[in-house]
Amino acid sequence: MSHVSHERLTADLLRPLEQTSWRFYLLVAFLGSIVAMGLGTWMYQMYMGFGMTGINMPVYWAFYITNFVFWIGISHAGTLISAILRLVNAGWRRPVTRCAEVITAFALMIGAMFPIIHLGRPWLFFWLMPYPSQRLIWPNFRSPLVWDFFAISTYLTGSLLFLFLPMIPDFALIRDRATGIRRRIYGVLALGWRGTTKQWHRLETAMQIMAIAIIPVAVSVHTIVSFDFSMAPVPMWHSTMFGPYFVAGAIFSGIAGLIIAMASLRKFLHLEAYLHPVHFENLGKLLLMMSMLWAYFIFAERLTTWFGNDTGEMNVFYVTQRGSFSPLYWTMVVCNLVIPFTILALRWLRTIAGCVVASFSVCIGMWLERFLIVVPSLSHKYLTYSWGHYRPQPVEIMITIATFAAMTLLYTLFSKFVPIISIWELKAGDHPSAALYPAPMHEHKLGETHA
Amino acid sequence: MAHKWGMAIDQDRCTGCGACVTACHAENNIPTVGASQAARGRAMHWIRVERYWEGEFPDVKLKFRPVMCQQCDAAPCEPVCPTYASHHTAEGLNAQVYNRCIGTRYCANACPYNVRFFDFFNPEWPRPLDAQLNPDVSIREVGVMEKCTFCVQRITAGEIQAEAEKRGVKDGEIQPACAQSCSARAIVFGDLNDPESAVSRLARQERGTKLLEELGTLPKITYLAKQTQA
Amino acid sequence: MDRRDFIKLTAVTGTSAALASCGNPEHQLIRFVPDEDITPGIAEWKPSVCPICSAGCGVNVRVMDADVRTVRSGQAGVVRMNVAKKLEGLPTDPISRGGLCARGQAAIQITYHPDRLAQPMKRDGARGSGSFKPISWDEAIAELVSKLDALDDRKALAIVTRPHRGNRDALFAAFAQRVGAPAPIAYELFSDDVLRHANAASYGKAQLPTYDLAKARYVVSFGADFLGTWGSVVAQNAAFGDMRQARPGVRGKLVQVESRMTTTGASADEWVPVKPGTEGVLALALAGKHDIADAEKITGVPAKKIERIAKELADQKPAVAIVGGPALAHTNALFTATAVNELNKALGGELLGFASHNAQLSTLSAQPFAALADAKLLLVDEANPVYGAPKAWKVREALEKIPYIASFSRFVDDTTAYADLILPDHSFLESWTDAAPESGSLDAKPISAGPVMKPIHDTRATADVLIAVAGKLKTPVELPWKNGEELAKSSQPSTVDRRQANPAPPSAGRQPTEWTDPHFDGAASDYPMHFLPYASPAFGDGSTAHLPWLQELPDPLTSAMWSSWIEINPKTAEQMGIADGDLVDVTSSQGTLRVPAVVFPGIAPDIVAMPVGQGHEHYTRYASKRGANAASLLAPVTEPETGTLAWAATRVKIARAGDADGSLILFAGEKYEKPHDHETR
Amino acid sequence: MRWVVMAVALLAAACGSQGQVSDDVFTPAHRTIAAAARDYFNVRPAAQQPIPFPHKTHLAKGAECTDCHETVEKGPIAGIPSVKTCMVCHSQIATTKPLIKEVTAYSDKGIDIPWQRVYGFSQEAHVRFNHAPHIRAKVECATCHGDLKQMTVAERAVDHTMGFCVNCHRQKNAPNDCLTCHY
Repeated sequence: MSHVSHERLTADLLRPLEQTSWRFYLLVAFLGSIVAMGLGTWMYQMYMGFGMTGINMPVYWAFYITNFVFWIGISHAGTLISAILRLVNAGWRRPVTRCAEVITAFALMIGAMFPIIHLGRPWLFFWLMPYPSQRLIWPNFRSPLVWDFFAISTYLTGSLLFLFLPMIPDFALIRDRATGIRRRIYGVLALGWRGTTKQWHRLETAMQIMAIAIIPVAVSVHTIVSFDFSMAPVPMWHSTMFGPYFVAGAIFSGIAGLIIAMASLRKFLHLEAYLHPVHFENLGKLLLMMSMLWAYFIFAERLTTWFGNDTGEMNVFYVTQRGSFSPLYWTMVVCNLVIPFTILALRWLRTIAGCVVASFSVCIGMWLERFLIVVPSLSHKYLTYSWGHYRPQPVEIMITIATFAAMTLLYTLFSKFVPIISIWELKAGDHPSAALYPAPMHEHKLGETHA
Repeated sequence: MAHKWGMAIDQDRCTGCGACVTACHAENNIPTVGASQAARGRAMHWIRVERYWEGEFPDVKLKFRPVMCQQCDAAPCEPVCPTYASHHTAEGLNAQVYNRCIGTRYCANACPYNVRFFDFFNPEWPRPLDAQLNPDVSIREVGVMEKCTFCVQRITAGEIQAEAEKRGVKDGEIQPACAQSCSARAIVFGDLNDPESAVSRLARQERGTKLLEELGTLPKITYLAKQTQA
Repeated sequence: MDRRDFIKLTAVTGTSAALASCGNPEHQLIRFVPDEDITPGIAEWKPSVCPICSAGCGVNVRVMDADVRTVRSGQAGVVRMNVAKKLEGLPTDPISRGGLCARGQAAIQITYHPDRLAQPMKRDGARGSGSFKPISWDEAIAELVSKLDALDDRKALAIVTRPHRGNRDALFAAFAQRVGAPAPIAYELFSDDVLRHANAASYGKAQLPTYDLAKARYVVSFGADFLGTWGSVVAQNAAFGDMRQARPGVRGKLVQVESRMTTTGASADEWVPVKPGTEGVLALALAGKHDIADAEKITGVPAKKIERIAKELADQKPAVAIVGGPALAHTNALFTATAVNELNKALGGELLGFASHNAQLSTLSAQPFAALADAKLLLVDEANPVYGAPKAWKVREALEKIPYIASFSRFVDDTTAYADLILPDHSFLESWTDAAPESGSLDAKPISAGPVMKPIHDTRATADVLIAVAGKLKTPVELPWKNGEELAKSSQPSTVDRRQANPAPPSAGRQPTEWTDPHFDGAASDYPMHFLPYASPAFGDGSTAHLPWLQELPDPLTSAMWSSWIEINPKTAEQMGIADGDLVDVTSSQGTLRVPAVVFPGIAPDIVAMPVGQGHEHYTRYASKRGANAASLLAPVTEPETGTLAWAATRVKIARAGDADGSLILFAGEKYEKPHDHETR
Repeated sequence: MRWVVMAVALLAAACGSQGQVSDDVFTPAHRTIAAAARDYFNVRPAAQQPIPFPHKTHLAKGAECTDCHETVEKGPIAGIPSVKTCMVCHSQIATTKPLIKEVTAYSDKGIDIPWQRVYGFSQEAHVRFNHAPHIRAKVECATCHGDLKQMTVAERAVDHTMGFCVNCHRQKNAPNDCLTCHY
């Protein structure tokens, strides 16, 4: 069975760092301008007034909060998945983990922007942080929004660490190959890595700890995000299942995001030799499982609402099920269940292309799901006289688009400056530190071409 | 003894005339947002007179219900505010502190009564309309949440006056603009801690109900149901 | 005015009005020394009189200091002055008893209206264009005087006013009389003169009655929206509240008989829809003076119901019947009014009385504005006939022909737009004012009040202007009063019985209690629907449409703001495929209006109703060219004997004209409290 | 990171060309970016008085604060005296002094002296301060306004921060709820 030599491996994976094509600059320029437009739009919104959005009485949360939940959801791709895969030591994870963890870091940063963008007075956002002032006022620790603040900052720190640790040996590798300023920068990042056994030990231990620590954090983060809704006595919000429902949804959309990211890496960075159909197939199976889990949750939610027949909740139920929101609702069902299920349940469709199609559909579906959680409930609260409706306005749409551009931009830049696949982990099999691993059941060897 | 300001609204007296709405605008510097904003669901009425149709022609009935901030004792808007801009005072009012508000609008989502209003733009008064503005009430700027305050400026003024005269506040001495303006006397305001106050007596009537009582928000406004008579 | 017309910084907000040197122009303007003693931040309360309707509520004005832009000797600056801040009912006033309606409270915006005329104006554009240029008071008065002197025959001087405004009526009547002009034409769209005539016949009092509702156990109201727009609303609301809940164990019952549900109908215990114009028959039937079976045929009210109500009326004394509004806007109005008076007599009528107030009747003529045809000079005061009179009366055309028109209006409205000269009046808060309440309370007395604040513009009290003009004529004429203060204080009641001006006493010949069919304009075949215009709760006859608070005040029944609309029965709407907001063409013999529809459960399938108040050509930035004018559809049908306009006697046809265009702005989201109750599960 | 975003936002906003809000309209919006930034960072230039009013001199001559700031006991606002108040005395006293001549000139023109406020809260602070109760509570003027006996032109001797108010309210156990001042 064929085997990629370490030299070729290193060369392949460092190629993006060492040579730059005009396409790269073009892409960065394009994405950069969109992101710039997004920032400009936000400033315009601050300048003219929050009324530039489509927000109104009583729909006080809409696009921005939808995006917030969506991106925090996407962020669960990485850390959680890679952490789990690390702990169960699934060998096929190795080329996957880093792409995943990067998604987490960036998606979190973008998601965390939205609570600020959606503020009426963003320039005072720092009042969410506890800091001593002569006013002797602290944030209201009873408020889920303050919980969000802590949860997200913790998760961000954690996932950045979790991302950074396994990069150290690779930084060292680049350092050793590079010269001049690059050498110095990567030198700093490599934190004086020499690859001594002691250092390997420390690294592995640290990663084990982080892997274990990050999972409860990840779970708690999206649970707390769900608390933003379930803590308010709003019909169809005030639900005990929102925690697990949101976490499941997060992982669901997370995996979808990961698949899309990996596919594009594979294509644009020519990593066919490292990201194999089997990776997509495995992730596809995960996605299928999550899709069914999601379906279970939405079914449970809808059934209990309908059975409970509470007037307030039924108003929202009807408006989503067959009222003005029903087109969006059924699109969501199709995107989140029908399409991914049919594609992923059939082996002959569970190809890379198939997985990507399914993933795109899931991303759309999950965005809609968040929108359908936020808006219909707010526009149809208890007193029917005060019902309202919501139409997104250009500023919101522009800023939403910009965040997707931002994600792609950050990802592009990252893969430009850091090997997007962990070189040393691929080599790990033959690495001195391999002893540290329990023997994997079926280690899928590099270069093996899978049917 | 600390006051506990409360209100009773007699739906059997209310004729839906809307005097209270205008009175509130006049007293509390509530801006008129104009047709284009009103069309986008941004008209500000701290108090609104809800009307609900019942039945079909010719057996039609109609119900009026003035709704403003219910000044709940277990207010959903309070715990969710990250900055304490919305909080409970010693006298049981749901305070909305504009200068502390950063505009998360979470309070408005949590409020089951939809009585909280957001300043989507800076308000504008073509001169000299601004000469009418009440100097005892803040002019709220863009990005903050606002709502019925039970005319806290009148409450404060009344309490300061009473204190200056070294006496307690008399029942009926303090009246929010809506109660004052109501010619049918459908709105009665007073101290719920004083069992003999007009509002306490009304609140004890068997016609009395609380709006969305089942949500356990413990509103301080009692609605006296419209009586029916064949 | 869309707020996005302005570029505004909101990245960080809050003007430091309190702080100097914050770049706020407030501080670049010079400050004039105030002419009055000011205690900043302390409120004073001063009495005044509400000018909005003829009810004449006494109001309590909160006066406090504020900075006001002004110009002194050509220099722009600010001056701190004591200004009105809020209007409340005057607790000691027998009518308002401390309460005040929405329109009354919004009246304060008249004073501070951004489009209020700040000085005399002279026309500098085409008539009706509404373009004027400022001139000085001396020029203005001189010009009017010269025009008056130029008249070879004073009979060619016409005066158009609004009736029932206390001494202001006396002022214009006296002016007309002393300069030898015909008596002023006092016109209002929603006139109660039929009732005054009927009362003159039934009670010898040509006056609106005062109902002691607080004592009533049973009230039947025929068309009168006495809790919303008809009569002394504030007083009637107060009395109604007491009738309902002020007496332990006793709760008065209200039965509302009308064709379209009003706020009064909404507050009633029983709502009885009738065929338009047949209220009188029902009244007679209830009085036992008309065969009930026949009454059922005519009115469409089930005989059983009539019997029951008649019985309840007999049992639950004291009871009273009220009539007004659309019930008295038909060709058989005098019959209806008299019939209800008969019913009241049958009921004992101890709850019906008349305030100590002399009768006044408006012009009686099937064509009140006929006189304008040969007028050479016209004075207009607080009347807006171009807006409020049926097209067929050709007021607009008449105005175009009159060589010279002077108006005392504070705003450029539809009629004032035709004026050559505008002599803007003070606002009621800036001048002496008075009222002679005709009804509402038996202890109502004529009241007057002085100015509560100094004028903020270069305006003048119309009384002073008229007195000055009269004195400056070639052959000076003296009015009974030296100035506006004397006029307001003058005890001589506002009782110009204009019947001698235009004699047409209610004919005693025909027995007015005989049932006569109402006549409608437009054949039922071409115009299948009854058209029911009604006084808007916010704008009345349209005179307060320029006040932003009232424009944004949700209509009590439809929750509409900033809009005009037509109300259609749900079944009819369904048949025609009309939903809320869809555009509808409403066509009468007089023309067509395109208005958004409101599907309205409280109206009969063969009736459409439309509020009067919007649709002004000119009426400040808030009301100009907004919505449609219901009055423009009215046919010139009048009650034959009193000559008052039968404004509910027009038939129309309606057709769906298009999808919603956003011109209907509703505050409410839903009509029903439990919209899904009909869901079967 | 968020700080950076904010800084960028403010900067960019500050660079943007700034149309003035029409002066025919009263609005709490800042008229200029600069004003907005000053308010945000609580920068308050010291008041520049048209005439160096010598509090010292007047107090030395035995005048009381309340002689000129006469409404302070009655109501919420102490009030900057109108030139009328000055003329009560200075129509006779020291009429020949150059500064008094300036004052007289203002009075003759019927124009008030454009005093600039030394104290006062920004609109965004939403403070509803009432002097009278504080006077009744025997709070010395100097507690909040410094010892004017030592000042000619009044300067902001005491910074009226919320901390300053709250501390005093705590010590005197006066009401400390937000609604005491903010509504």
